Amino acid sequence: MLDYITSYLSSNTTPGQAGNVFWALVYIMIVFGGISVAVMAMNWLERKALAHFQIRLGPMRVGPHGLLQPIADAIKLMTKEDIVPAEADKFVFWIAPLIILCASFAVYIVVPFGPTHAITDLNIGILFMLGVSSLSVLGVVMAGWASNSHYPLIGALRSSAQMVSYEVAMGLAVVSAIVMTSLHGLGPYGVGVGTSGTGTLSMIGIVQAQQEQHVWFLFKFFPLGFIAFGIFAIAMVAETNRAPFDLPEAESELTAGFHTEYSGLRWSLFMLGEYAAMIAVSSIAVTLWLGGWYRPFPNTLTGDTWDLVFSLFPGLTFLALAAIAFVGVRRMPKHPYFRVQTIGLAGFGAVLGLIGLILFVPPVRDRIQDIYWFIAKVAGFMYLYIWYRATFPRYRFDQLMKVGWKVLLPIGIGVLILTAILGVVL
Amino acid sequence: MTDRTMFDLKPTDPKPADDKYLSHLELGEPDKTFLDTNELVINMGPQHPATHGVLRVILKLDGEKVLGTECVIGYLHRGVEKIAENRTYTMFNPYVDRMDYVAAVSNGLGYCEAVEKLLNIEAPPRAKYIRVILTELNRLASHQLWLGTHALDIGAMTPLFYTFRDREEILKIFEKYCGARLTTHAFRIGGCQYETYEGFERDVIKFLDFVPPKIDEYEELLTTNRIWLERTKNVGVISRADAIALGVTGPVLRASGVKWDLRKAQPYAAYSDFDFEIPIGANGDTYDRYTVRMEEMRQSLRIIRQAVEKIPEGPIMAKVPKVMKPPVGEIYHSIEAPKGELGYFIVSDGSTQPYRVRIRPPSFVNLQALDIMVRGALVADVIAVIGTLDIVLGEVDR
Amino acid sequence: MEQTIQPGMQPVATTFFFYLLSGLVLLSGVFVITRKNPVHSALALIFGLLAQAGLYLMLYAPFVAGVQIILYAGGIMVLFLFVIMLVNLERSQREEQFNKQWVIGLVAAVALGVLFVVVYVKGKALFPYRIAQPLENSNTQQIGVMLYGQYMFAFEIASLLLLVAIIGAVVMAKKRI
Amino acid sequence: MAPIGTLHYLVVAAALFILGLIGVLTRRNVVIILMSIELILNAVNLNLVAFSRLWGLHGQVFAIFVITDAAAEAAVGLGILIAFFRNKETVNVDEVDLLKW
Repeated sequence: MLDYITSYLSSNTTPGQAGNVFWALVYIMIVFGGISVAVMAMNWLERKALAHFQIRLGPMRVGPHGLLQPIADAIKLMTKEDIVPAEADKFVFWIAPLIILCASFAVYIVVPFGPTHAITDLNIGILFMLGVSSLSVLGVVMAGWASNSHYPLIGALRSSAQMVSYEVAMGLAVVSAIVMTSLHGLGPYGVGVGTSGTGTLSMIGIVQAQQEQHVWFLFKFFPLGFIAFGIFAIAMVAETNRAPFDLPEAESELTAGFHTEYSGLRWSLFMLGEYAAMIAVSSIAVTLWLGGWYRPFPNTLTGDTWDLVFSLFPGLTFLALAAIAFVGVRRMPKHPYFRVQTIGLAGFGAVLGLIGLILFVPPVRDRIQDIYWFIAKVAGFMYLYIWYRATFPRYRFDQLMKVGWKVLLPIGIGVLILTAILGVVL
Repeated sequence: MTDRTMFDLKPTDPKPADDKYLSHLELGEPDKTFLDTNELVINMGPQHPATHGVLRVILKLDGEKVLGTECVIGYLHRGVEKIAENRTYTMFNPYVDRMDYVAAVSNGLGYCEAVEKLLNIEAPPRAKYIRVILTELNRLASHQLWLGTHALDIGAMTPLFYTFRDREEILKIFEKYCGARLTTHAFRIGGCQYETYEGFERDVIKFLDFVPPKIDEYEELLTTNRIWLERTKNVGVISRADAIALGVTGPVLRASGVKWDLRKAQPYAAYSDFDFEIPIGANGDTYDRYTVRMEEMRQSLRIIRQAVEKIPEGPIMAKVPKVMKPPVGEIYHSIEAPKGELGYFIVSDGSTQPYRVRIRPPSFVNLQALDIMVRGALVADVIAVIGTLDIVLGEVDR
Repeated sequence: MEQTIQPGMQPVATTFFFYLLSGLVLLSGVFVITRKNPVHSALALIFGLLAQAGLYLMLYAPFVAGVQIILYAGGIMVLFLFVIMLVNLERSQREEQFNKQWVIGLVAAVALGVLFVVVYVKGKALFPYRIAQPLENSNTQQIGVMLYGQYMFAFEIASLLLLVAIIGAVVMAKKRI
Repeated sequence: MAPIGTLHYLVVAAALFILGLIGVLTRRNVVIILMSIELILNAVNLNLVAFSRLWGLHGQVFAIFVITDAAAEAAVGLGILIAFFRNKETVNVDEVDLLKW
């Protein structure tokens, strides 16, 4: 048994591929726990960042700088009364949030945080991701229908139309990236069929293809890769129902859209699903166009020195966060009332600093590299989501459809055709 | 979900007698639609985040398309006009502040001037100038609040906080001047009760220098934003003729291209002394109303600056009898409130209390235009149009 | 073929998952045809189709499984919407759900079932317990090569079929074109 | 328990096919009949994929074609359904008793 556990450590594949159930379960727990924590952190960060965009302070009361706010919210939501409308279809009403949650969490099975840091590497990776993430629309429609109320129904119908339409543009953008994987420098995933020129759908394979072609697909066939990425970046915002495409839950029109009738824990499941889906689609974008887990310039800035420099980033990031926390401690009012908060913030900073120091230890440093760069890239997208939300007004429904079908779709087809032509010609 | 609810109405069905609201709806034969399924009748409000208070709009929808609307008002009715009949002229003055609570100063100005006209007295010039300054500041505050909520309705969250930040400066001046921020009760019949405080001019000038960059900031966020343009251009269009026919006033009328502003047309207070433009729009759509109001903010600043520079010295209160007993008669006096023409029709029977007060609130009249503006538009446009009409339910319901 | 590359995913607890998934498939099939509320039928259908995607994965056909998920998510979505739009639930709850020939239908179906069983029992030799293990790692690539090689013509015909279906659906559904 | 072979899958497919058949023959609601047809097509797919384990990938390719076909069929079927619903306000098959309207 112990052998079974330790034998995986020396392998260089994902636990799913190695067929190691124990490590696969461990990875699943780590990833799902990590995502849950990330959603909570995102919750706090969004409220703080949005507040600062809007010259407010955001949560300040629960814990130093509101750090404990997500936990307080979670407790509040869990203890809140769970109202089921009398005329609702109880079973469908009950199961809808679960479907959304499952759909958005199942996607992480194939997200590659590193060459071996994924639960598994499916041969149909990206197809699986798109398919499973699109299942969440079912939950939305079911929630809207089961509430047996007008606003949720309109929200659900809007949402389904929106998600189905933007999936098309999204799919085209993804296909143009997949076409790029097939072009040259075939890795282990490209060969083996006897015919060269087949690409890969595997998430790990896509990242490796970028490594072998020495370019992020964002910059490949400039500006084609860039346009495809742009289409995806727009479509993914629409796909996750975030501003400026947040029509299904357009607050000012439909009160809260499909989850108007939900409350308490079930409502929090919707939120959990939404944020998890945001992180998931950002992971797709990072994997397909931004070189996945690779650090910037893995091919030009080579050598031990550069490796060392880049491997210091994770630790430095945490030290910087710790420094910010300590600046916050300095700026805390010197008043007995704030003593607990000051100590708490100092402790938090100390923990961050400690993590930062641990990340400098060479074995940890080398193992954490991939994950760090992946998460850093995803975090950039998360910031963009908040930025959009603070900046843009909301589209109207017909305009949204117009953008999806009349702008993104033709451009997507054009980019796909041009990519294929360039791939053959070059 | 195609179940019949009490609001579902098919065009061929006999109208249910018990539904007194829908029976007014004269929608005619709706267009035959894609599926010819039942129309959806939904109830927007009175507890809805975007109806600016307690407006209830019954929407008859074909999918997302609006076939007709019916406004149901009165949820905030406090009987202001009836109260007036049991109060003396002075006692009624604070009540008018509670109508358009975001532009309380304008309400007070209109009422005071109306009663002054009835009593045949005139406020001294200094009082008139103070009135102009405060009213224009109030117009600015009202427009800022409108902009924030309107943008929020359309989905842009951020301008709300910017406008509230800057509106705060105005409210501070009000607070310093008369002690209240919202329901100011700033003016009295015959002038002003309070002399300006020490440093009033300085505060106002400081504000005048402070706010133009802020207005540019709002415009930066919205005016050229593509989504904002798409959401507001050609939305809620009301033609010049329709606007005049419906009695729409204020920025809504001016955006349709009618150069009608009571400050120029029949100058009251000290407005004839100042030099300012009346911005007008061309298409009468939501975007024009937006630009008109933005420009009005700048013009207000211009007026305030002139007023502060030219403010005369002198008394602030005319000679007013202790017990006001206006001669028998009636008077109609209207001013250009931020939202449009605010008129007071007062009938006096010679006693200390008015025999009848009728108020013509701009929001109430402008709200009539909602149906014309949103027919055939989408649900989201209803929100945008309610926002752009800049209604205050306290004033609609009185 | 390429045994040198990677061993491929080894399924675990095959028997358990087979019975679980096929049980789900059949149970949801029963729900689809017996539920009074069509929304519940559609819901059951989704679960059945997803479980079937699981069965495809067990049969080393990941690409078909992926296509199943991605297409049916959208397809059933549409069914859902149609149910919501077209079916008056209150009325349909009161209505008779089965038509008058249900006895005949049942008999015919059971007869067919018996036929299947007979064929399977008699023709056991046709279906050996052999498990040829196609390379799961490059399944997608192989299918791609086949689709664009050997089955090129069929592929083009299929795309034409879809085009015809789109036009046909629009022509029939839209009143004024 | 015997190892899971092709026959097991075939039995599941047969059962699914029969369920679909019963649905098509006995239900009145067109939407549910369409769903039953989906069940039948899926039974066929399961057969094809199961066989592809024995005789190469052709079965899987064919399964993909069947899925395409199912999509086309659903689109046209629902189109007819809408045209029908518009005239009769019902989706029950046994009320389709006119050849023209």
